[in-house]
Amino acid sequence: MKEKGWEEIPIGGVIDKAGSAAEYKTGDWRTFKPVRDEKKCTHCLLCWIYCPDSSILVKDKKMVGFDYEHCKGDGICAAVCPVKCIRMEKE
Amino acid sequence: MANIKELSEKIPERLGPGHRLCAGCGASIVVRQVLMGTEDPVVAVCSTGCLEVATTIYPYTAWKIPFMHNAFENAASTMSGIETAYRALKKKGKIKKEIKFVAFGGDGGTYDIGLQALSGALERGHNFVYVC
Amino acid sequence: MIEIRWHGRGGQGAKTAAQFLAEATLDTGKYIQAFPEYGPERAGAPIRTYNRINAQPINLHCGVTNPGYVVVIDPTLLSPAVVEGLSDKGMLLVNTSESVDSVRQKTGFKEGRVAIVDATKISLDTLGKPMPNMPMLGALLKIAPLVELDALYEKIKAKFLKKIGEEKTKANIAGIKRAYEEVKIT
Amino acid sequence: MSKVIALMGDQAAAEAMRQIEPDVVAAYPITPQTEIVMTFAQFVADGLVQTEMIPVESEHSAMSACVGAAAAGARTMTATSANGLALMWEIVYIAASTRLPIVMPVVNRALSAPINIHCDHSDSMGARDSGWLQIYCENNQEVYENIIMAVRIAEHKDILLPVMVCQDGFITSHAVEGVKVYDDKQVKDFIGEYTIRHSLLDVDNPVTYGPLDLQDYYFEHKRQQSEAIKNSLKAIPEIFAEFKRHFGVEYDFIETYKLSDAEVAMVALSSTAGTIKAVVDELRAQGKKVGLLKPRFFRPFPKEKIVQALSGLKAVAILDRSESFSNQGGPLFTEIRSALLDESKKPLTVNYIYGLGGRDINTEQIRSVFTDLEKIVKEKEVKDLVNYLGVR
Repeated sequence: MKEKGWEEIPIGGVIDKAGSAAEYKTGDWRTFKPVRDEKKCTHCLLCWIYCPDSSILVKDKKMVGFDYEHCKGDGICAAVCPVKCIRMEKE
Repeated sequence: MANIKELSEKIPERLGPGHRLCAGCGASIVVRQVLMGTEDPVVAVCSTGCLEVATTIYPYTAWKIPFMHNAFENAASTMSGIETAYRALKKKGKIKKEIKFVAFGGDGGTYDIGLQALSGALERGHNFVYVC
Repeated sequence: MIEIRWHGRGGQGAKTAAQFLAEATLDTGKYIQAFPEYGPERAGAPIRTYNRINAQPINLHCGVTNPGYVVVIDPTLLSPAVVEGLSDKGMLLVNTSESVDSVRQKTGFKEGRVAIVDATKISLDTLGKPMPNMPMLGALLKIAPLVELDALYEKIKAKFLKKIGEEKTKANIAGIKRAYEEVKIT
Repeated sequence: MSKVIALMGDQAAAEAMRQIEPDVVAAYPITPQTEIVMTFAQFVADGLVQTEMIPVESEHSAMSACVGAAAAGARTMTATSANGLALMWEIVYIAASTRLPIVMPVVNRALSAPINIHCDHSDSMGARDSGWLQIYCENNQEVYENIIMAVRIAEHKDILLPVMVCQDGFITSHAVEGVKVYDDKQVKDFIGEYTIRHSLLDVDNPVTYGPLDLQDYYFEHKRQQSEAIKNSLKAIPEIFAEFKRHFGVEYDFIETYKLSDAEVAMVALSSTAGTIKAVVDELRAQGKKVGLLKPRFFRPFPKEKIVQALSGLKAVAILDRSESFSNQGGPLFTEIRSALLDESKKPLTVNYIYGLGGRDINTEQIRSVFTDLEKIVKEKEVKDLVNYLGVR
């Protein structure tokens, strides 16, 4: 992103775009990435509630995948999965 | 009380991705889960620390709710001001919504350098949740 | 410009008297100041408070060093220090049961005019307690007719009625009136 | 209808606050500011204002709560003195940098140590680089009027900076003077409603306040602050003009007194300016061409007005009621001297540090400064740049 000049940004250090950090991709911090065996998944959503990077994608109460643009590969999802349907693969 | 599946529908994501906490950091897990505690809109305050600096590196913020960081030792007094402003403006009819308030402090910001501000806020009986 | 210095003890109401004087004279269209000399002193300690009254706006914001009037609310404070800066053209007003000679002797104020009144006795008679400040204000208005007594009474009623009730307000006014009548001027 | 009532400087401040009726006041009492908080708290208790008051446990929390309340969109005020301002320090900067229009009466008092409760300007002068605007008041009338004006100044869209309204501890704060108080409605009409661009309570448009601002943006935010200070020099006269339309009273960044044909002059802030006026009158009656310059604002620093007022004079004594320990004189002196540097018709300038810890400055001392100025004019030379007036 091109850095803006002082006349172009809100005053007082206010950030007026909520959740704008999503534009910053932390996905490239990863050395291991989570991969899910869909068949085994029970959609308990423990992975979702424990993910520190809000990178578990949920639709209609179902786990539908990973946000690889932001997932840092910490492996928490794999660790908390009660049915071990998530494994960490080398990038 | 909702179960996890219900929460995933009822509660909007309040701390989004793209923050720069360490991979696997517990702070953002705690914040996400605490903020799932109400369906009402929430305003959050945070004392200086990892959580604050990693979630709000200008020009980005991971917070999807109104958020303020003031200084290290004053999350409780900052929130006292916000919560009081809310009561004042509600009394005048300028704000109609029911809003909840949560302050996050680290150990230092809470029971070390921030103990006095927290003690004062508790003694005055402001209506907010303080998480350490 | 009239400059007045009040000497009293903390808790005796010197500051209140000076404020009443200022407020009552303000209503006559005059420009006024009333300011105490603050220290860490508490009840019983000697304190000074000041008035400036003028027909023109008062720009001065320094202490009063050459008062035209000195009012001593507590007789035990009498010493040469109370007449410091008071010229022979000025007047010394003292709450005392003693004589003018005794006042002159204790203060060394030989030439100027001295007025005396037993304000402690008056306050004991009227209020039932030694609060000589308001009687001293009455006595001062006799020697320095800055404002009509009735105007002062109105001020006092406005301030006191709610705070201390009708009876005590009337007692204060009676004390002022008596001191106004009883003050002896040389 | 306005009316003249007897008020102490602190009460005049509280009276202005009553009429402004801020949404939130968070304050901690400290001598000699106490009567402001005390009087205003009574107004709250008596139901005369709808203000929500936060009786904080320290000044640090007072300013912290003000920052929170202001960011939440509340019109916010506090008040302090000396050590209280010092304890706020960290958050004083944050309030200005976050661009929150908080108005804070400051009752000037010496900073410890040794501890002293009386007037000097060390407290607010120390905060001169904090990004706050600073107004200095000569008397209780100015205290009252400046606080009312400060609300509009702070909230002006081109400024959005907090404002300190300073008065001299005890000298005016505890002195009763007649103050012309305007009608409540008149004041309310003048200050108007407050709306904030980004409110923390606007949950539908969430914003983040107080982010981590690194090498890539911090400087830009500071540049914005400098611009706001520059803007204030243009925007404040609009408010002066509006104040005059509303109340018939004329204000400016500076006040000059018998200066137009003067040969020498003194420069002083706050109540001392009044005492100097009395001496100027006295010396004028003796045919001496003396005058006074009273800066009303120290931030923004009204450079052009000051230079215009002083250039052409032969010698000027600038009085500082605070030390900056620079060996170059107090803050008022160094800034005015620097402002005059490029002027071709600049006067000789000399500094007097005076009145520290409430030491009375009387007419005799002021006369002595005018005598010194005569000598400087005669000898065309300033022997001692920095002088201490009234010290043993």
